[in-house]
Amino acid sequence: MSDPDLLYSDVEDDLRASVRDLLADRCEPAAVIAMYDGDRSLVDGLWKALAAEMGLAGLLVPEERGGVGASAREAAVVLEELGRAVAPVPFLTSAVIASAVLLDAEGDLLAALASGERTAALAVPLSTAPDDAIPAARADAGGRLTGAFTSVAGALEADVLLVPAANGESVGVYAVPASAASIRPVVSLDMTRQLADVTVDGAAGELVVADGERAVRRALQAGAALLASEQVGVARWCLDTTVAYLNERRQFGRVVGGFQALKHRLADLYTGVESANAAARYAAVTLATGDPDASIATAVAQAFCGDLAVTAAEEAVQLHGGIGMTWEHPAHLYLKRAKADQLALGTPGVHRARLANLIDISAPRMTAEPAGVATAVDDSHLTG
Amino acid sequence: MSDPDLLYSDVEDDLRASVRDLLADRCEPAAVIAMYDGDRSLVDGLWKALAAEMGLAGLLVPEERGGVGASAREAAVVLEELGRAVAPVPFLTSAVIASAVLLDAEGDLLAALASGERTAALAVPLSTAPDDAIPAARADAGGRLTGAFTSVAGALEADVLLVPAANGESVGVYAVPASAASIRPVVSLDMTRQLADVTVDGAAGELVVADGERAVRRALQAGAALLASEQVGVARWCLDTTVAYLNERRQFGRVVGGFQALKHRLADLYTGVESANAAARYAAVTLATGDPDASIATAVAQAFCGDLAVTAAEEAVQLHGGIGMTWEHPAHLYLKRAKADQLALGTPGVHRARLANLIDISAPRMTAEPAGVATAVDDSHLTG
Amino acid sequence: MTADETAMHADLRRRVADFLAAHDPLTSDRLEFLRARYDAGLAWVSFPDGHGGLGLPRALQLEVDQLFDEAGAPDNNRLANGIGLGMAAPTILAFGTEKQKQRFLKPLWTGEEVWCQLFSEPGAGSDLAAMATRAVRDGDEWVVNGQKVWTTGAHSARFAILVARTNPDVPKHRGLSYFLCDMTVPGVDVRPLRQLTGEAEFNEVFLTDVRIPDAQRLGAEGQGWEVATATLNNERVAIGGSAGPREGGMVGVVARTWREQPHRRTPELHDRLLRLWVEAEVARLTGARLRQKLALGQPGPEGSAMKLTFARLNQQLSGLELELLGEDGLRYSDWTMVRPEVVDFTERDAGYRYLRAKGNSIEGGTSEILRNIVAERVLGLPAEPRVDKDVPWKELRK
Amino acid sequence: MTADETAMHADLRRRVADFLAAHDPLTSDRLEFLRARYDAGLAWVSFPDGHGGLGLPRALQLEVDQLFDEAGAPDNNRLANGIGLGMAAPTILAFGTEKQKQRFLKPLWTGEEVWCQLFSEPGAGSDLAAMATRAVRDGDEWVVNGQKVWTTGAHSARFAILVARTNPDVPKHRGLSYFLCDMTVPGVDVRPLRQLTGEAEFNEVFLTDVRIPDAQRLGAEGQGWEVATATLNNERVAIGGSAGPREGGMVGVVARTWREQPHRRTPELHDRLLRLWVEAEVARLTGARLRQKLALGQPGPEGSAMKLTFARLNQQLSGLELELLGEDGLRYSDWTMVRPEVVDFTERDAGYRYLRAKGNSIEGGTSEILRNIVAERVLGLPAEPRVDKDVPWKELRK
Repeated sequence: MSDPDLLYSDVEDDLRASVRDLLADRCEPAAVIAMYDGDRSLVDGLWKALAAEMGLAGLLVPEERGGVGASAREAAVVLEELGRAVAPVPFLTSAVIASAVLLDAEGDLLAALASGERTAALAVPLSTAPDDAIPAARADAGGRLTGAFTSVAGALEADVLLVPAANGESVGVYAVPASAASIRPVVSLDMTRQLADVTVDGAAGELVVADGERAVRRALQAGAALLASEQVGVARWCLDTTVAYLNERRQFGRVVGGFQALKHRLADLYTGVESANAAARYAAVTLATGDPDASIATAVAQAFCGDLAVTAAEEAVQLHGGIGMTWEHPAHLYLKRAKADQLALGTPGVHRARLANLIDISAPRMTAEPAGVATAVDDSHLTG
Repeated sequence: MSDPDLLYSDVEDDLRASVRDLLADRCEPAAVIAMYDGDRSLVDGLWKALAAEMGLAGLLVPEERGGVGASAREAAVVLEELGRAVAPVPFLTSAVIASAVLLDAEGDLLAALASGERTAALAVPLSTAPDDAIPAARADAGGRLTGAFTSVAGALEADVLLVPAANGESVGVYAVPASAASIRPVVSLDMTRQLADVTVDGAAGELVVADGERAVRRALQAGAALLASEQVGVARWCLDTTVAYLNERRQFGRVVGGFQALKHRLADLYTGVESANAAARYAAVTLATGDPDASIATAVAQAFCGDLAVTAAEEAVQLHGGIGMTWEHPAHLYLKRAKADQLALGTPGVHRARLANLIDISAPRMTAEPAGVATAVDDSHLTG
Repeated sequence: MTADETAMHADLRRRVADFLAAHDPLTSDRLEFLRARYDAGLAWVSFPDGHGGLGLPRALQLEVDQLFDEAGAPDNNRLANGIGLGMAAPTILAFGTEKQKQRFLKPLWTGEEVWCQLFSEPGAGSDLAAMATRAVRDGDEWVVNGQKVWTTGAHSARFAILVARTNPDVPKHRGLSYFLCDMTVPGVDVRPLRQLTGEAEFNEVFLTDVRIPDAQRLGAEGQGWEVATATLNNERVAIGGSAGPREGGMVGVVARTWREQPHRRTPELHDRLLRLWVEAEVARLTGARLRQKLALGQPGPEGSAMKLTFARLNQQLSGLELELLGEDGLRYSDWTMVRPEVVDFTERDAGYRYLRAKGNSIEGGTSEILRNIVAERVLGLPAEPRVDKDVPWKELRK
Repeated sequence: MTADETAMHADLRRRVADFLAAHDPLTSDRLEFLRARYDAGLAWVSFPDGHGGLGLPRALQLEVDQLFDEAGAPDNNRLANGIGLGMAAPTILAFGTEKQKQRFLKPLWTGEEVWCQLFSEPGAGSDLAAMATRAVRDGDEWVVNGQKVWTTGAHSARFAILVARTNPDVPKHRGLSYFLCDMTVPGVDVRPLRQLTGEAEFNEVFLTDVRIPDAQRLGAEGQGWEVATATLNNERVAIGGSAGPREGGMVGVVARTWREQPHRRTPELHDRLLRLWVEAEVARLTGARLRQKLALGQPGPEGSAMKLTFARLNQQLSGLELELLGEDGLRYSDWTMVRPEVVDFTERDAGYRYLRAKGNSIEGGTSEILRNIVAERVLGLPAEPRVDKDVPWKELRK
């Protein structure tokens, strides 16, 4: 078969089941909702169980660097489950993005991340797309960093920050202990991935990647490719939960899910979720195999899955009726995550614009057409 | 009441009833369908009845110029009915557009159009938007014209062509007898407004408007404003006919119109048609009163009604099922008219782009953002 | 305008002028001014003489309100008492006894008594007629038990319009009655109902052995559904009928951001914003046209179509706004639970707007129910097969 | 791939190589070659031995076809006989007697006998089971009367799969039987059915006292609905299951226009095209994933979802193409009534594509019916209330 395998292997199914079981036990909706009121007590224990006990922190790290040596295929499965539970853990920020930054780095920080002993975050705004300008601090000759970064995801959970900083001609990535930086929590649309504003003011950093721009872009690209699987997980929870609710809720003496207009919307949503699943799977597979098609696959997946997850969450809220608008019902967790994910690592519109260059569907040239008079003489018509 | 009156007056209701009655009698679907096989025998008699007998050709022409001296409000009502019947008459091209070109012209051509004695067409492609470059022939010193114009609407029904032509510095509009031009019928998507390619090769033209560009743009603007009412008529036929059919057709032992998914789609379509009606009405009213808001009103109406009529026709075909795909059923006439109308006088996208300038929602500047590294130093954060 | 109409306008303007001459809006006591305006028939001009009105066409109300506003007349608590003014008052007028009208309409209009609505229940949302709150007759009183939800302003309301089941042995639509319920009596327990925005704009209301005098029943026993339907029709007209200035509401907010923050613009967002701008402008015109129809006395279920559009546009615009804001769209103002008095989208941050707008297609009739209404009552398509129509309520599967 | 699978592949490749060595595809007589290929079990490899196959997994078919295509083997009339190959053959295999399989499968596969389908009727479209065409037993024959529509290729077909009502006294699904109908016998009148494109791609077929031997009944008397359902499931897999190369089909046509005619580009059309490009690519991947599932023996109604997407994309892309073409979109190629042998969107003008694509959401199951199927069979939502399920067909209101 020449097509890449877009299904799940038995090993992946097992991984999914383990993650799902753990989340069912230890990541209850009420505890997640409490995060919006500032109670973050859920996070540490849950992340420890996933990262260290289950070994997920090292999933993408090669065995020789202390990791599990699995691939983006497996990481995608984990992200589907984390999305499905809106789990508030720094898997994407530390185990995917920060680890990808460090992939070519010397030193043992990557191994510490892989073991779950330490957790890192890349200090860029969550909204940064892979092709965007990368914000950077200034590094002086002694490796002391000065700069400010807004809306950084994973910083609250991190004990080490990966800070891009300009040192003379290039931009390196520096490791800075979280304790040496000012990390101010931000009231976030998605409190299950709460942001922080990060300032370093002369903090000592260790240069861990010399060619920082390349490493950061690669990491954001990997993050974008795998974020699509999180979005699929979010969307699938929304679909499944809504179908289950509508199969139970009765109005007008009938099961609400039997009303045809709702059935048709759910059929369309199912079609969308299945489509997103295929798109996200392809992005993960191309990332796993180093396929040159990964750039297109990632842009396609982000362009599609970002909107689809929002649609799924919006439909879930709407089709639950009033109950879906309440604080007690978990639907809003998914709406907020889906909307924040849509803005994360580049909006779908940004990814479509990136795609345009990759597939030779170029934008129009923006010459303001002079509204004037054109001479309509076609000499070929004038022979008769 | 400060809002302009968007309803229909009693006089307008009477006008509508007369036009509708005449069309019901003399514009049967089978005869309209026959036009696609080249049988245009319907056109002349029908246009004569409408233009001369009912006096519609002179609706927009002031009384002192030989017309009825009604306004765009009444012309809009006529166009709603013509759209509703996909009537193959040159009302839009002659009584609206050509008449608007001639509004400031000397001579008695306008009066001849108003009486229905003559019928004219402006020689520009039907797709020309009011701000587009206007194609023009070349006029020599003796008023002999040379040039070619493609996809001209109304030329087949016209006995006089209004030809924009460059004469030295400006562009004038010249009247040319149809018999002096080569008018080649074009197989058109909408054969009920069949296009023609027009060539003049040294034909003698009479200069009727010196400032041609201004007159042509004003005429295209009036045409665009009133085309919206035709689109409303098309859409309303589609809605009404589909509702009637679905209230009759039975499948699965039930009236098909009782299936909720279809009910909801028709409710949305009703909402769209009512909206289009308001938009088209406002465009007509602002045109009728010379309101400075007419430019915005026209762009809004075209941006909305062009797509809405297509949606209505597409829904009509779909919801009629197989029968809507057949040549015998008139639904396809409306699909073809709606799609052609969407491309006529500027697509909805073109009108949105025009609108952007009118309402100060400017396009982004198209500087390719350099994907590089930005220094993220915010000194205001560094005081702590 | 006919000669009669012109005379009517002139007469009304004169009455307002006379009233303002006699009651200086800037120096009079607020309540005294409002009570006097009510007594002068200049409150609701379409209401009958003696009940705040003059029996004039509804279309004249706008003009009167404008004249008073321009003169700086005091406000009758319009925003906080929307349910009272928009829904309770016309229902009391239509179905109330003379005594009820005398007792309730005046303090309602002046804003002294704010009203709320006790209709929806957890098990009776779209299927409102399925409500389970019971009212049992006990002499001259009714004893009410049940739970209501989605009650705006219940914590500050003095009275409520309430529908409860008085006869469970007949089909669901026929066993309901409509009451005017004092919110200060024992057994009324109002609890905030927190929403996805973090705020508690609504309440749950638990009713435990609440006693309501039979004199506060509105309409006949068993007529509750009919009365409630009249109330809800007024709600939908209220929600759907307003057509403000161009770029009013959500579209204006997003347009402002677009203009003020050019660095955020992209070609994709540009066309999407233009599309929504066009749709918002068309909705405004459609609303204006609908109001003109209503003024001519052609009311109908068409207001439901407006509400559909309004909800969709608010949702699409607020969703686009977050994409436009990018990084700033990821930040929220405050999740602290508060009980806001007024819902105003334009003064809040974009995240709030996005979340709050989700309610626009649920509150006051879900968009799904409104599409049914348009399809059945405007287009004449068949109703859904009703399996519960002739079954006694108590036998229905809940 | 397991060791067994590897061996199976190797064996199959060897068989093909041996066959090609024995029958030079470039010099052999076309029909002889095809018949020999059938006899060698290399026609449908998943069919049983003796019926053109080897009883192998369906997933291997693609590989065999590729090997033959690469070798330049003659075509078995694949395009013109789509209904025969995709729908009639698997149904005959599943429900036919040994005699029927022997008689019909081989000439069907070689393309000597082309098939068409006589299912839909003017009064039985989405509600196919309501069909009214009657078949009355007369000795060893059935006498058939009725009208069928939407028949592709009826004018060139040798046989038809036909469903007709054999018992009007039982509910509609239970009174149907399935026949193999010779299209050359007296009483079969095929008339072109012209479509909105101007062409007559389909036919109406009028059946007047057409006699069909009982030996050409497929499945039991009264089992027609079950057999027809099997046929239609094959159709939906056939329509929805294909996933060609990137930019295959309609999206490739529009992308080419975009690239070749830069003066037509606008920012608005740019983003719309990119959206549709993304959706088309995602649909391609979804189709590939579905095929992988099917190859693993997880078939199901999911193909319906693919067909929904395919229809929508074709319609949106062809609509956008006309807007992109502007003036040229107003021109059409030819309205002359012809009877095309093959429907190929990409080789035609844009107006044809736009109009023809409207049929994609109607033919082979309307998008509305497909949404029902997805909702009920994939998501497990309740079926529509069925008022006609237990009523004898003859008593139904038509």
